[in-house]
Amino acid sequence: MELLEIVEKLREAFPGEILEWIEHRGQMGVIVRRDRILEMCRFLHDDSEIQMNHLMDLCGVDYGDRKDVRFEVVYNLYSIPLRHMIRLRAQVPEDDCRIDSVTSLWTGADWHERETYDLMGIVFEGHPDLRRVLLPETWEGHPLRKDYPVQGPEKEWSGYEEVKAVARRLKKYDFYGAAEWTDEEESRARAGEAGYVKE
Amino acid sequence: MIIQYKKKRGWLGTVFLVEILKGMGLTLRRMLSRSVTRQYPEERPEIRIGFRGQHALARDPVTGGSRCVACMRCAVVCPSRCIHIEYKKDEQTGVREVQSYAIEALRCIYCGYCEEVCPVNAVILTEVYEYAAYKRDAFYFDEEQLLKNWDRFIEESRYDPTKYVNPFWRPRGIDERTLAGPRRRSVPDDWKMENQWVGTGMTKSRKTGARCDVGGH
Amino acid sequence: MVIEILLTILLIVVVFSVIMLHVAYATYFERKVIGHMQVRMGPMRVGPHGLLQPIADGIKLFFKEDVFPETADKPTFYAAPIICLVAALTSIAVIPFWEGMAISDINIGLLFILAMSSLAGWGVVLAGWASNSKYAFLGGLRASAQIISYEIAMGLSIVGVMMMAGSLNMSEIVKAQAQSPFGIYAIPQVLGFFVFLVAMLAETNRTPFDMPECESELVAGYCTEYAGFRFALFFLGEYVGMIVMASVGTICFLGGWTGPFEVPFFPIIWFMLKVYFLIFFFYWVRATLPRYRYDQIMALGWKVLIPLALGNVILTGIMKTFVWH
Amino acid sequence: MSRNEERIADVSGDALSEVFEVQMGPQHPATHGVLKLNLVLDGETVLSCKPDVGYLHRGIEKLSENLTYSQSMPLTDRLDYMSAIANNTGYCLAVETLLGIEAPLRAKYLRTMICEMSRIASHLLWIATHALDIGAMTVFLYAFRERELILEMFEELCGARLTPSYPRIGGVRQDVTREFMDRLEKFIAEFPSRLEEYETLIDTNRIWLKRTKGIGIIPAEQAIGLGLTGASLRGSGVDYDIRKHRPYDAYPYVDFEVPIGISGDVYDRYRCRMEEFRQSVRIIRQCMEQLPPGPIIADDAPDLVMELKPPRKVMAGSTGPSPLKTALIRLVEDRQAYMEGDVYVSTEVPKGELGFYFVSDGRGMPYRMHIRSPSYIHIGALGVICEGELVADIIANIGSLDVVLGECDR
Repeated sequence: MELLEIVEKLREAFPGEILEWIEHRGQMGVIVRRDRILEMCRFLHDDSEIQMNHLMDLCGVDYGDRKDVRFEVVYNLYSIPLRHMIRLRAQVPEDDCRIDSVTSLWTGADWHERETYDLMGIVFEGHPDLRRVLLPETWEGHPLRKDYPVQGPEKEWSGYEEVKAVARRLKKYDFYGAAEWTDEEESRARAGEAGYVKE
Repeated sequence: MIIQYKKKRGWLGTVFLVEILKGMGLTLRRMLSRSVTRQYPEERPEIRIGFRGQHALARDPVTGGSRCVACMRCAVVCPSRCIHIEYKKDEQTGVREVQSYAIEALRCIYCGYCEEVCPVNAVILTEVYEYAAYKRDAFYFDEEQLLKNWDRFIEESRYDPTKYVNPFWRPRGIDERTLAGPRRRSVPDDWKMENQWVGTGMTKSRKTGARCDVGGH
Repeated sequence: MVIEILLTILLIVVVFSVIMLHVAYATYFERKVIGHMQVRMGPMRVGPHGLLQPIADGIKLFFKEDVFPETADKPTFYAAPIICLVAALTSIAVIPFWEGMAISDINIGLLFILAMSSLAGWGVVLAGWASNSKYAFLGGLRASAQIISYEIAMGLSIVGVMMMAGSLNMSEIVKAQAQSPFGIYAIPQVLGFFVFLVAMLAETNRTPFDMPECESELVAGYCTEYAGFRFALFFLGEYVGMIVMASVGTICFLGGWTGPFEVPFFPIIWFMLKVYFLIFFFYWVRATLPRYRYDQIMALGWKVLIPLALGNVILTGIMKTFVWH
Repeated sequence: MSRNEERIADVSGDALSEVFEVQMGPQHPATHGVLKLNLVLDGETVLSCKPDVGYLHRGIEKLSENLTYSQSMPLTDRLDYMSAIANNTGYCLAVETLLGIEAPLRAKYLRTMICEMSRIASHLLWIATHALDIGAMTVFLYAFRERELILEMFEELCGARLTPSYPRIGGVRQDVTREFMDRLEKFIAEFPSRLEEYETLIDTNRIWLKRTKGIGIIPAEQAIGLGLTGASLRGSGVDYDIRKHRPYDAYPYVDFEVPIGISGDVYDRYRCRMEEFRQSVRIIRQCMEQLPPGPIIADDAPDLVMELKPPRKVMAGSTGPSPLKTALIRLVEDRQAYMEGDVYVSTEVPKGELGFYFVSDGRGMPYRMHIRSPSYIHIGALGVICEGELVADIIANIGSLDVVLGECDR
């Protein structure tokens, strides 16, 4: 099926949802509203003439200077039996940074969406297990946003206190040089012990 | 193409453990054959020309210093930004003079971009691969150390420093004009595009090119 | 009386040191054999062709820090490796290396060895339990199940030999083998020998039955938490166990110290050759075969080996009654 | 009810069973790097398996937003370090598509040839570790014997063994030498007999069959849904190979077949990869025969020191080019060097489908680069596959999916 025909079909099925379509280097990118993205994906997935059964890629893009639609969630879809690909670009505004999850269509979208949430901070509604995946649970911020600096001020890792408290408790093994701590450090570790160490 | 399974073993094979005995036969045969490992410190690996090892600045036989002209191309192209150059510009002539040239070897990812873009064949990744040290400071190569590295490379490899051409300075098979730079060494003959290896399936017959003899290797 | 006791102690000391030397060089032998099977050289650095490697290993292990997990059960944790090693070493006492040369040539030698190898399993189970670590625990559980099942298979596989020899005394078994073809029981008892070989691998936790330590799943199984000296005890126990099993195989199936001709001044030579051949077999199998899964080992033991061994017993009985009597 | 569900129901209905948790990894001999699996076990049965990744996250996507297109290329070596050249090629193809450049024919053939070599190198490491995990130790060293030959050839070709950075945007770095081609010819003549050695040791071995047949079955529909690609998908019987579906480089000119599995278990995935070895040898042989004369880099390929056009607008908070760079910016007036727009280009690397999604704002740096790495998706699928199987099967499954954590964590 020709790429333009797919866009045409999509436009017929979802009038008013499609904002623009761009063909670049032989690839079709369709910019859509985010509200009915799940239905749109289901349409593309189930339609017998389109059959986009392979979600190649799902990622977020941060257009830092566009406040109204700062983010885009990009779905690269491919049909293994019919061999055509199309790209959906769903616009997500900054102040309401959420979009429907497509895990019900492609199980593999699970980890794609977790990654996008982790690095870009876009919330996928209906996702079964939306946790951070590449970064630690305690990480602050979403690094792939444009306002997240490549290099920032050096700062102590928040879990360090906990490690030191454990080291303090296991002083006889002295992994962290705890035997040579100053009084102040010791008292801090003691204070931390009650709060940090879970027995 | 649907994959083919190997033939299912029969009851005789099952009873007499044929496939296991075959495997054991193979390991026994291999035990009696020569081993392929290299006893490293005694047996040295053969390092091929163009290996990306320790950094050096080529020593100019005329001046005794480096050939660097502080064009900054290497510092700009470096993906890990490990090359630090300071220079002073002469206001009248516009000639730059290198004040300091330093490479942080621990940040380097050995991509070889710096030597590839150098217009005067100054910076080079040599074939020296043993340069462990006890202190991190030892891997901050300043200009003097880089020149020493070059001396070590020349001494260990016994190349003729006046004839040596690194394949990264002048990649094989690339058109001469795409790599303009008046002070670059010319390419050895069989690195030229006309002497490239061509498959037998093509109409053009295979050309024979003499092996490039670089220095006294 | 006193002199007798002193002589026995001297004999024990001599045998102990010789066995320990053999154990040390069994590790060297293993690394060399497997190395060459894998087209590499094995140890080459310590001494000419790495000949001093076992000694270097020993020194390293004995001087390493003794790490003790905080939550482990202390007395059991300390006892487990000692049980393993002692059980394996005690078995040596009843093995006749050549005619009349055994520390104690008791009448129930075979039974004693089977008992002792079960005891070694106890050490492994205790180690897994005492470590209070999940991998070690899994390893210990696997070990208990595996060693118990294969104990049965091994016992049954030797029953045929006992029936043919009419004795449990090791020396008697060797002497009884003179009547069979080539002076070995491996030919009339081929089925038993096969079951014995497989059970021998399983009993000493060697590949493809190294479930209790299985490094790709359980890191190091029951000895995950052990380090230094205590690990070395397990290690020694395992290799002494291999030597014991190889000796039992040699005595029961390969004719013990007898050979095609007599070797003057060094009668132990045939025994050693046969034992080393079986040890080489251990290594050879390790270099060739992948590892079974835990439940598959159980299935193999209960569904294949035990019926086979039972069949062998029945067959031997029939043959003994009607053909060989 | 599927087989796995049955097993779970089997054990969870047992009143005497006691569930316990095991954290397998990140330091574990069989997790191929720093993969951590949070397992809930009942005895030896896996009730749930939750992979935890990110221990090797280096932020390559963020880094590349501050590097020029050619500077990011050596970073892609560090994705799947088992087959670095395949990643480089995928990256270069994506940038070429974005910039509208086409590599010359000779460069295409060279890339195809070297990519297939790296496929062999990567698969060798796969068979080595897969067999080692299942306990066949010797295959590991036999495979490394051959891998060493390939790495030595890479060293001859471009001076590095593991991280070659050989392709360039618009071509390749340097031409092949006569010695290289002679060695390669010798290698591909000998390699099939070496493959048979591995197969003698494991292929029909009853223990190997027991450990792999019927383990980790992924039905075709589920495999597509999970997003599996490469041999892991083809083992389930889905004919999806990017080299055939969207041919790139010299793949349209060479003749090869794509092995497809039947039942989708560990053994079928293993057979598929073993067949791919043979197909790779076939492709290399054809490339060597057909290698045309000509230039190895396109005339309009960008220089390594890329000209940076000034950004449309410096984003708030982004660091932008360094002052040093702005000093060196030279405007390209005659040619719109870097198109604005976005492309997604994927290639068939040994592990599966490696895709690069670029958004360009017209500068010499990507505005956004996203790497779709196959290992990441495969590890995501691991939890689904392992549920209800035994602990030992997890190891077989990890091996059969062929994951590498450098690529997963990026």
